[in-house]
Amino acid sequence: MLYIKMKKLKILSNDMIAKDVYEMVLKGDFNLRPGQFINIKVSDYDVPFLRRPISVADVFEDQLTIIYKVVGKGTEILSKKEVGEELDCLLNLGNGYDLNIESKNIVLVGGGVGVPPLLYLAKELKKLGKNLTIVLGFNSKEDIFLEEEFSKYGNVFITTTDGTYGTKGLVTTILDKLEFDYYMTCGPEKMLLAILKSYPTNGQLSFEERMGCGFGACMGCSCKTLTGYKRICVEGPVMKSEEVIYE
Amino acid sequence: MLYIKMKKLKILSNDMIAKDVYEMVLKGDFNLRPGQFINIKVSDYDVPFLRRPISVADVFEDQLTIIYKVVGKGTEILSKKEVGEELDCLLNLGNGYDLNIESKNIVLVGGGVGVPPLLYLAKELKKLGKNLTIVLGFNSKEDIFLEEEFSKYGNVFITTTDGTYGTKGLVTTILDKLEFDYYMTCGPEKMLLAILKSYPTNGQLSFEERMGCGFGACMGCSCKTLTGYKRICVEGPVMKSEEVIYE
Amino acid sequence: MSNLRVKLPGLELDNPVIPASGTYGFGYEFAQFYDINILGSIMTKGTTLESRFGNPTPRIAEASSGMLNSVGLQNPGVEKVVTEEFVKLAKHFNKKVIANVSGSTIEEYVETAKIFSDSEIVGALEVNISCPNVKCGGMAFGTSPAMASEVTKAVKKVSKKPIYVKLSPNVTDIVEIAKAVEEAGADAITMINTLLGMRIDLKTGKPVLANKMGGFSGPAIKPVALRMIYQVYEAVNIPIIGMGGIMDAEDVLEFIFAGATAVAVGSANLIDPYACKKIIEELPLVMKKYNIENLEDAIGRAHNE
Amino acid sequence: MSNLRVKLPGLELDNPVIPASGTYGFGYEFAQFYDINILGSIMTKGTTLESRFGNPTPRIAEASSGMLNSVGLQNPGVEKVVTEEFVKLAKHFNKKVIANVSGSTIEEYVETAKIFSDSEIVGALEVNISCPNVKCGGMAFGTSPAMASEVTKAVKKVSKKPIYVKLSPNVTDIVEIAKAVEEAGADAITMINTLLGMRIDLKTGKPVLANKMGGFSGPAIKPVALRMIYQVYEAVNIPIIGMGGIMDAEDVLEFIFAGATAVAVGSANLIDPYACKKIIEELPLVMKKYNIENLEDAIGRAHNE
Ligand SMILES: Cc1cc2nc3c(=O)[nH]c(=O)nc-3n(C[C@H](O)[C@H](O)[C@H](O)COP(=O)(O)OP(=O)(O)OC[C@H]3O[C@@H](n4cnc5c(N)ncnc54)[C@H](O)[C@@H]3O)c2cc1C
Ligand SMILES: Cc1cc2nc3c(=O)[nH]c(=O)nc-3n(C[C@H](O)[C@H](O)[C@H](O)COP(=O)(O)OP(=O)(O)OC[C@H]3O[C@@H](n4cnc5c(N)ncnc54)[C@H](O)[C@@H]3O)c2cc1C
Ligand SMILES: Cc1cc2nc3c(=O)[nH]c(=O)nc-3n(C[C@H](O)[C@H](O)[C@H](O)COP(=O)(O)O)c2cc1C
Ligand SMILES: Cc1cc2nc3c(=O)[nH]c(=O)nc-3n(C[C@H](O)[C@H](O)[C@H](O)COP(=O)(O)O)c2cc1C
Ligand code: FES
Ligand code: FES
Repeated sequence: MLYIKMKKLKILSNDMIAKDVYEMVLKGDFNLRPGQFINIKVSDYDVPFLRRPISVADVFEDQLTIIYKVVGKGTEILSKKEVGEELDCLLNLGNGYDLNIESKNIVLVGGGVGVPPLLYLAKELKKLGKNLTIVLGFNSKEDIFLEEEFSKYGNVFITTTDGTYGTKGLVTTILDKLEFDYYMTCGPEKMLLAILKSYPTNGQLSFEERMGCGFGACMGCSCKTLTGYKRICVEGPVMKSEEVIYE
Repeated sequence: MLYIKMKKLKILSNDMIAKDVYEMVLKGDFNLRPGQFINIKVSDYDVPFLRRPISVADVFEDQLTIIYKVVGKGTEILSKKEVGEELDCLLNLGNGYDLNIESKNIVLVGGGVGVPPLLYLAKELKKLGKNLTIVLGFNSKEDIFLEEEFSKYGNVFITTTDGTYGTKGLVTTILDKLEFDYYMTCGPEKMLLAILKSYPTNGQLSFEERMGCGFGACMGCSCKTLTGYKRICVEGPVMKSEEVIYE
Repeated sequence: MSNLRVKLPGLELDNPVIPASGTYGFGYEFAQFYDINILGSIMTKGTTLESRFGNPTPRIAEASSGMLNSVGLQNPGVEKVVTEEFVKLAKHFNKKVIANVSGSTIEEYVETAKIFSDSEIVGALEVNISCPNVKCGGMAFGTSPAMASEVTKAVKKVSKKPIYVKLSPNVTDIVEIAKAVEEAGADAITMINTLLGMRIDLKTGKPVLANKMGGFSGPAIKPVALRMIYQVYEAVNIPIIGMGGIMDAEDVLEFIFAGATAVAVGSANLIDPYACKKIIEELPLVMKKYNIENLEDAIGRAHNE
Repeated sequence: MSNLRVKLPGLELDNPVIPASGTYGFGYEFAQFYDINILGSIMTKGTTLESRFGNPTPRIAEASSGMLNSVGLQNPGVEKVVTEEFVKLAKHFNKKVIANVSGSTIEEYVETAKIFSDSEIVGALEVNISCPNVKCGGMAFGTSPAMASEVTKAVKKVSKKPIYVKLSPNVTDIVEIAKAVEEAGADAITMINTLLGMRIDLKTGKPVLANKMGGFSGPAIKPVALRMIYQVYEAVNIPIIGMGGIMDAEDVLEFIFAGATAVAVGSANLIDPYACKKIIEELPLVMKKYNIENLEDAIGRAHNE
């Protein structure tokens, strides 16, 4: 944990890439692993009070990409930030995915705004010589993003709930037809639990929780696991499928 | 009262003109009389919560000048606003000075950040053919502003508390040596009351009070006068010397 | 089309938005900003039997996401309110108002209520047993179930109009007070009045307010208001008019979900004279966003299992 | 040179700034950000006799200028705190801590206090009779003078260290409670704990917190904290450690003026892990700005005539 940093990062770009979804590139130096997140103070005032946790979508040299969906006041303020402004960030938070795995054939499963962290993950896994299949689930055609970027790293399957693009249905519709040794996933809790139910072992799942601090101080994000109490922000957000308690 | 407006005004300039004192020029259309004020929301958030009342220092065509001193968080935020930004303002507040007076020889007395509203007042009184003498009091040399601008309209006397410029002492030091028929003044309450004590008639004094709304809704700024209860923000800020209760 | 209508004892409102007492004067001054007939109703400035100046100034202080006031019921007395202020208001407003009744003694509440309840424009009385800014009476009545009950009974006996009792949040157990006033005959509850707060001026080393303490309002108090409304909704059967920090239409919905039948907007009017108008205009859009057709169906939604 | 030293029963502090219980874990995790020996002391996470997981998640909600939590005293139990957490902390911190004691029954408070008061690193106990997030006990003790007195007496009897009693702001009359704990033997008072609040999620129509209600903290509650400290300062003779919304050094001074001898910084640590460090560094500058040489001289300044 000795690597958490608080820094002001300059905004290099901030553009809409799908309905209500923005991609922001930040400049700085960091030491981020796939699956980690940053915690952003979106205003200089006491409103909004808390920071906003957003996963790292990609890192390239001194550039950090995040992809976020506007769902409330905090992300709305973020979407209006202009290039050149500085953003107050807590960096290098969370455990990130464990890349030290033996399996060769890995499927990455993302749902909605759980998709972004898988991009950086895909890049790093590819470097390690893994074979990747990528399954991305969205609500509708207009919500889709990153399809092309992922195609660099493996076969991409897209599902939409309303069937306006790709396969109609949920990610599990595809998943059940694929062969793989190991999975890594990020997305809404319902999706994670559905996957866990079918695949209780050989996976890593990234969870979300409402956070107070994001760095372990407040116990706001605790969860029970088979290996004890864990804080999503420190011992998570990524959990091994074997330790998650299915509720 | 039917002329109060809420508008976003564009900032044309915002420069420091003395120690901690800023001059800001705003663009818009308005209908402001000398002694009136505007009430500014300095942030888009609920912090700072209340608007900040600032007097009109000058109006020229579609440009409005305010001069303010940084004394706390609100004015500090204001001082950091950049040219081109828009400012949410309630306009045309307060009664303003009554210019419909017979006296010819008028002295204007300003203290500290009570000085600015007298500039617009001087301009308008000059138009009406009055003879003006201007007495401005500051703490120290570094606090002085507008001296040159006022000299267009009459003889200017400056006092400083510490004697670093002009006459050492308070505005009353000068005032007692001048001949005049009528006075108009704005400044700290102590100064106003000192003047009132020596000159209980033939004057107009502009008062400050902590305000909730600035347009008459909250009763936050009430004061007792010899002619009944008045709201500084509607029936004031300017009071006739004859109606003020000396406490 | 979304349906914004809600019913209160003695009043049917076109929409649930009412300016809160003390933040809207006697209403007519806001007619310069917009047509005030768009409002659900108006809660008029706290009124006492005799004219009052209120407390010395400074009466206003600021806080993070809120403000403090110690105005202390400045008003011209109930007679003048009825014969002058309400007459001016009636020129701009053709609905019924909710007249806020205050006092230092039970007799004063009773006398004031009598006069108000004879006034044509008054649809209901709001009995303010929670003003933190008056020495005797005021909040004291609102912090003891016995006294709250006594005032309520006394006013109920003389009033020809429904009475809404306004509760103070400065209590250990709001439910106990709410039940007491319901049992004593209150037709509705309005809540919350301001929290008792204080700010100190570092320059002078003294409290900012001349009166030292004052009533704390604005978005900062919203979580306390919501919690108390939620608690009271589960304990009483009379409707609640909710308030405390409402700034926009989403806030209105949050109060309705907590259990409010209608809402009052206070401090927001002071920052933005158009606040109520904006909220009324946004409300149908926000209802749409959350799939609500009839606002009445959403009352107390947060209590559903 | 400004003098920041202040005295509390059993503790002499280099400066008045203490991280508040529950917002600083057991302290050692902040050692990655700065040398935590700069702190006046540390109030450690609320501890119970047995290990607790606390409440279900979501445990955090947001509000204007503040936050709500319903963590509910997650902690590994007093034995483990003493033998593991304090050992880790002692590697980074060479001052005494103030150990926060919680419980559901008087016996639990007593047993926990006993164990803590034998621990070398503990300089004083903070008896938390005000946690809004536990079903039985917790806040209930802090809302009745009789129960507050009873807990205080029981803990005082067994503790070898001074005891500071932490008051709940969710009461009608804070002075009454403060006097009761003073009389029962409290060596100091710490206040305020969180206000009980609630937020509702419009999307789900349910309270944001799984536990429905939670403790409301942050700058939004500052005026309530200041008011209560001001009131209690006039009524008791034991020192007060003030807290509730402190974000910067000017806030610290405001609490000292209101009557606090030392202060605790809570939610600010969660937004900015360097908050305490920044405040400690700014404090001498702010003291200079307001012409204060000895911080002790400024305690209660707002009460001077
Ligand atoms: C570890 C982690 C990584 C995340 N990564 C991403 C990402 O890469 N892209 C993305 O779009 N979103 C991501 N989220 C979700 C994102 O944090 C929320 O959408 C965001 O905080 C909402 O803020 P808001 O002010 O717009 O919404 P509001 O609803 O106004 O927020 C109110 C409060 O609720 C919290 N909150 C609301 N929704 C969530 C949520 N889903 N999860 C956690 N807290 C929430 C906010 O942080 C805030 O404290 C992540 C969340 C976590 C915990
Ligand atoms: C009618 C009127 C006209 C004014 N004109 C000018 C002007 O032309 N130039 C100028 O520099 N100042 C003027 N002031 C004073 C100015 O409003 C305050 O200096 C300013 O509000 C301070 O805000 P702050 O956030 O920087 O200070 P803070 O101390 O942080 O403000 C906290 C609160 O106190 C109020 N407040 C603080 N000081 C004063 C004060 N002296 N008078 C009224 N409210 C105060 C603020 O509005 C705010 O609500 C005027 C005040 C009034 C009432
Ligand atoms: C300036 C001011 C004056 C008030 N005067 C009264 C009053 O006379 N009678 C009353 O019942 N409530 C009064 N209140 C309380 C409000 O009606 C309302 O209950 C409270 O402000 C909470 O709502 P808000 O947060 O939206 O302001 C006053 C509030 C303010 C800010
Ligand atoms: C996340 C969180 C956890 C808390 N846990 C405790 C606790 O365990 N024991 C306790 O006495 N107070 C606890 N508190 C209350 C704080 O110590 C403090 O009294 C309160 O938050 C007000 O200060 P603030 O506004 O600076 O946060 C907690 C507060 C927060 C925000
Ligand atoms: S969010 Fe504070 S411990 Fe995880
Ligand atoms: S400031 Fe509200 S009435 Fe004057």
